[in-house]
Amino acid sequence: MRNISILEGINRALVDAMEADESVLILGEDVADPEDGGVLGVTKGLSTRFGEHRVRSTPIAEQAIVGAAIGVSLGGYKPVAEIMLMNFTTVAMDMIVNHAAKLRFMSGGQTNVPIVIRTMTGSGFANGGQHSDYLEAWFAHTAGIKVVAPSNPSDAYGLLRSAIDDPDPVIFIENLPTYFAKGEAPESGHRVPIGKANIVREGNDVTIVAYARMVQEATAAVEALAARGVSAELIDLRSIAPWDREAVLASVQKTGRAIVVHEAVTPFGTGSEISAVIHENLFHALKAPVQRLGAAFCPVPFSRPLEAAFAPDAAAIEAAAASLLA
Amino acid sequence: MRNISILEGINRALVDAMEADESVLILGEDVADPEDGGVLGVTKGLSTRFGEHRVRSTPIAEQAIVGAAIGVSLGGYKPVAEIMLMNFTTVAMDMIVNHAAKLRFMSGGQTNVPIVIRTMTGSGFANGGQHSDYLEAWFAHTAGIKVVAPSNPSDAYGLLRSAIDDPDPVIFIENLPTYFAKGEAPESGHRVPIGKANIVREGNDVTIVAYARMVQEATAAVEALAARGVSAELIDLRSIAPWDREAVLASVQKTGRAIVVHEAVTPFGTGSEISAVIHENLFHALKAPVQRLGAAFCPVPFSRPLEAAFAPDAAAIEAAAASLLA
Amino acid sequence: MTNRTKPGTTTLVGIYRRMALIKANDERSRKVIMTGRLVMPYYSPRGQEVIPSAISANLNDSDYICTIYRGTHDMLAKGVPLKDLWAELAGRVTGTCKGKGGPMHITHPKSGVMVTTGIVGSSMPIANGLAWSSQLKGDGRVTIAYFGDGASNIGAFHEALNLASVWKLPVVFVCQNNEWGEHTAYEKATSAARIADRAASYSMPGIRIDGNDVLETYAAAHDAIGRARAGDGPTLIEAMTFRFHGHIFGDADAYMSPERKAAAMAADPVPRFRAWLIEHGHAGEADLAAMEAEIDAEIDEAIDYALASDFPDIAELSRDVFAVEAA
Amino acid sequence: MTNRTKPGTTTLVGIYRRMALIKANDERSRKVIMTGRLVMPYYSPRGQEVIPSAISANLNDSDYICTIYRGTHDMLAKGVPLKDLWAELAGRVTGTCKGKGGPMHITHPKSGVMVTTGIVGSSMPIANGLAWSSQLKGDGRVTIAYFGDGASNIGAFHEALNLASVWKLPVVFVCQNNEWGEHTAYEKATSAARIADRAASYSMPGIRIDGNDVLETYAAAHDAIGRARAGDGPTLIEAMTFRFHGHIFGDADAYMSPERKAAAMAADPVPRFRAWLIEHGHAGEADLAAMEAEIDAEIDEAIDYALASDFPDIAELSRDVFAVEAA
Ligand SMILES: Cc1ncc(C[n+]2csc(CCOP(=O)(O)OP(=O)(O)O)c2C)c(N)n1
Ligand SMILES: Cc1ncc(C[n+]2csc(CCOP(=O)(O)OP(=O)(O)O)c2C)c(N)n1
Ligand SMILES: [Mg+2]
Ligand SMILES: [Mg+2]
Repeated sequence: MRNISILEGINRALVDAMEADESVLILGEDVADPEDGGVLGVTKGLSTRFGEHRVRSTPIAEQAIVGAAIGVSLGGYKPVAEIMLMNFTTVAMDMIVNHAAKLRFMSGGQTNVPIVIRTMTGSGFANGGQHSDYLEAWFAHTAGIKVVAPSNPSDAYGLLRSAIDDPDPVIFIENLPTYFAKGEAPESGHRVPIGKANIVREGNDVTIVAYARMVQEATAAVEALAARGVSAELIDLRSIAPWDREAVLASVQKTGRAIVVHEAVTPFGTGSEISAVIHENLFHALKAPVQRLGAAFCPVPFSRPLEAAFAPDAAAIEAAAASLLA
Repeated sequence: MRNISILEGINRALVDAMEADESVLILGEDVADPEDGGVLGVTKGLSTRFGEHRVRSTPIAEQAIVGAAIGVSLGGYKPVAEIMLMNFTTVAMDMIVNHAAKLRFMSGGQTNVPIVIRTMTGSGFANGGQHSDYLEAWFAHTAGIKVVAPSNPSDAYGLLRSAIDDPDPVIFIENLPTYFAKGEAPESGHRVPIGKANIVREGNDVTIVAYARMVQEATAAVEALAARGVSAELIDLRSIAPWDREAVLASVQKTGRAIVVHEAVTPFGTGSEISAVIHENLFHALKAPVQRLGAAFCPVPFSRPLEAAFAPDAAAIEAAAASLLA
Repeated sequence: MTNRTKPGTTTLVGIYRRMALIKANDERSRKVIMTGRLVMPYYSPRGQEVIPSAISANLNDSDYICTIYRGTHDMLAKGVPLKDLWAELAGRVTGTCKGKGGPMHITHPKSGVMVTTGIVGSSMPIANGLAWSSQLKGDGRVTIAYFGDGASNIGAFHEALNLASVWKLPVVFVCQNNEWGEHTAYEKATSAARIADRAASYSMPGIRIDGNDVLETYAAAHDAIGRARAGDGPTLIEAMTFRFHGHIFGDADAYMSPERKAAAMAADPVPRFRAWLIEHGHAGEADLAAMEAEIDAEIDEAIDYALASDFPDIAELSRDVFAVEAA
Repeated sequence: MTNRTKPGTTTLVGIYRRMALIKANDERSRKVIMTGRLVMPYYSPRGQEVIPSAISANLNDSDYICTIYRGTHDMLAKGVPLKDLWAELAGRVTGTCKGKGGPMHITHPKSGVMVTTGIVGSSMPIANGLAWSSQLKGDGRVTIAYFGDGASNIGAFHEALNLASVWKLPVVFVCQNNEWGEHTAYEKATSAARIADRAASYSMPGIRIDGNDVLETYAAAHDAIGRARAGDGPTLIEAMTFRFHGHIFGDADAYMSPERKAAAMAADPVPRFRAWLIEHGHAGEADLAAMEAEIDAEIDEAIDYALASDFPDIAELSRDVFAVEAA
C-alpha cells in the first residue's frame, strides 16, 4: 500500500466525509481554495470540489467560528471547524466549554452538538510561547467533549472520520512537526473508534503510553531498549478523552511498570490522570511507581537548544524505562 | 477574637492592601460603589474610600478587564481584577494563559505581571451549568500562574494579601455558597504564604486533602470518622499551584492512606496530580491506593437533588475513608 | 409605518396576549420565590414585554431564537408551553430539559427556542450558525438573537455581527436596551450613544426603536425579518426599554435613580397597550379580562403540574453528557 | 496639514532613517533565512515602513508600544537596538529576551516596546492597561497599539476600543491595513468598508490615511498622540498600506493578484520618500547613501554579534517562569 502523509490523511478524510454526507461542512480561517485551502494546504481542493457554501473561509474570529459551528450543528449539519493553532482555542473557550460541551446535558438531551474542532500545535518549529502548547488536559477535564490526537496518517484518517460521525463534539489535535510524516495509507472509509488505543509494539518489561508526536519518540526509545534487551510495550493512546483504560491496564498488569509520555507540561497533565488510574487499579501488580514524562514546566521557549530540551525525546524515554527497570 | 465572614475577610484584605500600597488597584464589573461595590458587595466601600480612579467598574468585557490589568501591571501597578464567576474566565483565557502567565518568561525576565484575578464559583446555589464550574486544574496546568482557594475568612485574608504581594499572576478562587461562612478574624497584615497547606486536624489513620468548600465537608467527615474511632488527618491545601508537597507527603508517609477531595469533576482534575505525586513518592509507604473524590463527570446540573448529588459531601468522604481502612 | 407593517386586530390581540402572559408569569414567579415554593435564580423581564411579543408576531414556530438568562419573556412569546417551562424551573423531570438545565438554559426546539445562555454575548455567535443552516437549506427560516445592552460591549457581539454581515445570514440581532447591565448604567459601560449606530461597523442596517411601543417594534421586526427571509442579510435592532426590577431576584436596586424607575413603571407598557387596544376597538375590556383570567388559570395549572412532578433520577447525572452513557 | 503638524528636516530625515533601516533589515532577514544562517518564523513588514517611522517621530523613548508578530518595523522605529534584536532572533542569551521569546515576543522596555504578541487582537487590551498606568501617574506617556486589518474583526479589538473610550485612555490604535489577513482578502473578512469607520461605535475619532505617505501619517499621528497626551482620549488610525511579501516567509502569495502586488511594489514608499527628500532639499543623495551604508554596516555588525553570542543555558527553562525559581 502506498504511503501518504498525515496532512494528506486528514485531507482525504475530509474529502471522503464530505462526499459521503452532504451535511458535512468546513469552516475556518483561510480554509477555502481562494485562500489556498489553509496556510498549510490541509483543506486544499475541498471548496473547489464541494463549493464555498460548504467550505467557508472565515474572518479571524474564533468565537464566531466555533459559535457558527455549534449553531449550524443544531440546525442539522456536521461542521468541521478549524482553529488554526491550539493556543487560539483560548479565545473560544466559552463557546467550546460552556456551550458545545454542555448543550446536550443542559437541554436534557434535546439538542446535541456534533462538531469537530480541528486544531494544530507542537513544539519544534521555533514558533515560541504562544503557538505551540498542548492543552488537551483542559478539554479532557471538561464533561461533554472528546479529545483525540493521532500519530500517523491512517489513524488521522480513521479518527477524523469517527470524529465526524460522532454525535458529540470532538477536539481533533494535529501536530505541526509531523504533518509530513509518511505512513501507510488507510483504505477509504476506514474508521478508528474513539476511545480505542493501538498497541504499536508488544513487550513484557515496561509499558510506554504515548500519543501524537511522542509516539515517534517512544518508538525510537523502544527500539533502543530492545537493543539493550528490554522488551517494552508501546501503546499509542490515540484518544485522550475517553482513553482506553482496558488496554492500558491490561498492559501494565502484564508488565508491572508504566511510563506516560506527553508533550504538554507534566504538572496537572494527562499523565497525572493516567498515572492515578493505573495506581488505583493495579496497586498490587505495579513493580514501581508509574513515571510521567512531560515537557519542562515553562512556556514553550524559542531558542533552539531550549526548545530541543523542552519536550521529552527518545533518550529521555529510554532513560526513564531503564531507571524503572534498574 | 471576633468572627467575620469570608466575604468580609476578602473585603478587608483589599482595604488593607490598598491602604498599604498606593499601587494596588481594583477593576471589574460593578466593583465600584455607585454599582454597589459588586453584586454581592465584596468590594463595597472601596471606591468611596480610595477613589474611582483606583477602583473602577468596567464594561462587561473580560478580555478588556484582564488585558487592562496586565498592561497596568506592566506600568508598575498591582491590580486586582475581578472576573465575576469562574466560568467567565473562558472568555479571557487568552489574556490569562497566553499573556499574564507567559510575559515574564517570554521577555526573558524583563517584564512581570503582578496581577491577582479574583473569581468566584461553586455548586449549591442552583445556578446551573454555566455558573458553577471549578476550573483550577486548567490554570494549575499552566506554567507561570499560581492558584489559591481559601476555605475560611482568615486564610482568605492572608492569601489575598500574599497574592497581591506576589510578583506573579495569581488566580484567587472564592466559593459562593460559603461567602457568609464565619470564622476567626485575621489580624491586620496577616499573610498566608502561597504554597503552604494548613493541617486542620492531625490524625494517624488516613490523610484527607481538600480545599475551598470541600474543607467544610471534610471537617464534618473527620468528626464522623472520629466518632467511629478513625483518626483522620485533614489538610487544607489552600494553594493548588504550587501545592504543598512536603506537607501532604509527610502526612501520607505517616498515615499510609490518602483521599483527595475537590469539587471539580474527577477526571484530569487536581486530584489526579496529587494522587500521581503521592504514588510516585510513597510507593512503598502507601497501604492502599490514593482515592480521588471529585464531582460527577457532567456539567453542573440545575435540579436540586441532582445538584446535591453532584459534588462530594461529608458522607462520601467518610465512606471513602472507611473503605480505605476496610 | 406603511400599511404592510401595520398589524391587524388578531395580530394585535395576539401580541397583547403574549404581553399579558409574560407580565402575569413574572408576577407569579416572584411570588413563588418569595414564598419559598421554588428556589432558583430569577432574572425578571418585567417592563420588557413588548419586544419579544411584537417580534414573535412576525415569526413562525419553526423560526429560531437564541436568548439569555433574562429571556423568559422571549421564550413565552415564542411559544414555550407553560407547563414544560415551570416544570423546568422547578427542576422536575417533566421540564423542558428534564430539570437539568434550569431557568438559564431553557431549550425547547419544538417552539424554536434553541439556546438559552447564561454567558453574556454568547447567544449571537450561535444564532449565526442556526441562520447559516437555514441559508444552506433555503428553508426560509429566520433566527433571532436576543441580548442586552451590556452585551454589546463584549467581543462575541463584534465577531458575530461581522460574520453575519460578511456571510449575509438570515439573522436579526435584537438588543433589549434596558439601560442597565447588572448594576452598571449604560453610559458608564458603553461608548456609543446608541447601540444601533454600531451596525455601521458591519455595513448592516441598524435601528433604534421604542421597544415599549408595540407598533414601532412590530414594524421594525417586520422589516428586519422580511429582509432576512428574502436573503438580504442581518439587521441590528436596538429596542429601548426598562427593567422594572433588580438585575436578579433579591437585588434591591440601590444603584438606580428612584425617579427614573418610578417614571418607567408609571409608563408600564402592558396596561398602556391594553388601554390602546380597547380605545381603538381591537378588543373589549371583558374580552381582555377573560383572557387574563385564562392566563392566570394556565399559570396556576402549570405551577401545580410542575410541583406535582417528579424530580429526575440521580442517574441523570451520567445521562446526556454524551450520546452514549459512559459505563 | 497645518504648520504645527509639518515636520522639519531633522524629523523628516529621521523618519527616512527609520524606513531605510526597516527596509534593509527586512532584506537581510530574508537573506539570512534563505541561506539557512537562521531558522525562525519571519513575518515581513516590507512595504509598511512608513507607518511606525512617521508615528515614532512623534513619540518619546518613554512612550509605550504594543505590537504583533509582524512588528519588526514597529520595534526598529521605536528604537530597539539592532544587536539585541538580532541576538534574540538568533535565540541567543544576549538577545532582548535571552532568546526565550523569539521574533514574535520581542520585549524591550528601555525603548518602550512592552509587548509583542502572536495572538491576533491581543495587543489592544494590554495597551489599554499601559495607558491606564500613564493616566494614573499623569506621566504624559502615550501608548500605541499596533495591529492588522484582520485583527479588527476579533473580539479583543471591540472590547479594547470600547474600554479605552469609556475610560478616556491615552492610547492610539493603529491599524496597519495591508489588505490581507494571512491568505484572506480584506473584503472577504471585514464587513466595514473602512476600519476607521468603526471608531464611531466607540465615539472615538477615526481616520483613514495613506499609510505609505509620510506627511499624512506624521500629521495624523501628531494629532492623535497630541490628543492622547492632552487627556482627550483615544483615536483609531487606519493606515492603508500593502504587504510586499507572503504572510510568513515561505508563503508564495498564490492568492494575491500579481498585478495588484506589482503595482504596490512599483509604488514602494521607501525610494519614493527618499526621492522626495532629495527633491525638496532635505537631504543630498550622498548623505542618504552614506546613511544607508552605515545602516548596512550596523546590520552586519548586529548579525555577527548575534551569531557569535552564546545560546542560553538549558537551566533557563526553569528561570523566569516565576520570580523565584522552583526548586
Ligand atoms: C461573560 C460574562 N460576564 C459577566 C456575566 C455576569 N452578568 C450576568 S448578566 C450581566 C449583565 C448583562 O447586562 P445586559 O447585557 O444589559 O443584559 P440585561 O441583564 O440587562 O438583560 C452580567 C455582567 C456573564 N453572565 N457573562
Ligand atoms: C487569535 C488568532 N487567530 C489566528 C491567528 C493566526 N494568524 C496569525 S497572523 C493572522 C492574520 C492577521 O492579519 P492582520 O490582522 O491583517 O495582520 P497582518 O498579518 O496582515 O499584519 C492570522 C489569522 C492568530 N495568530 N491568533
Ligand atoms: Mg441591560
Ligand atoms: Mg493584514
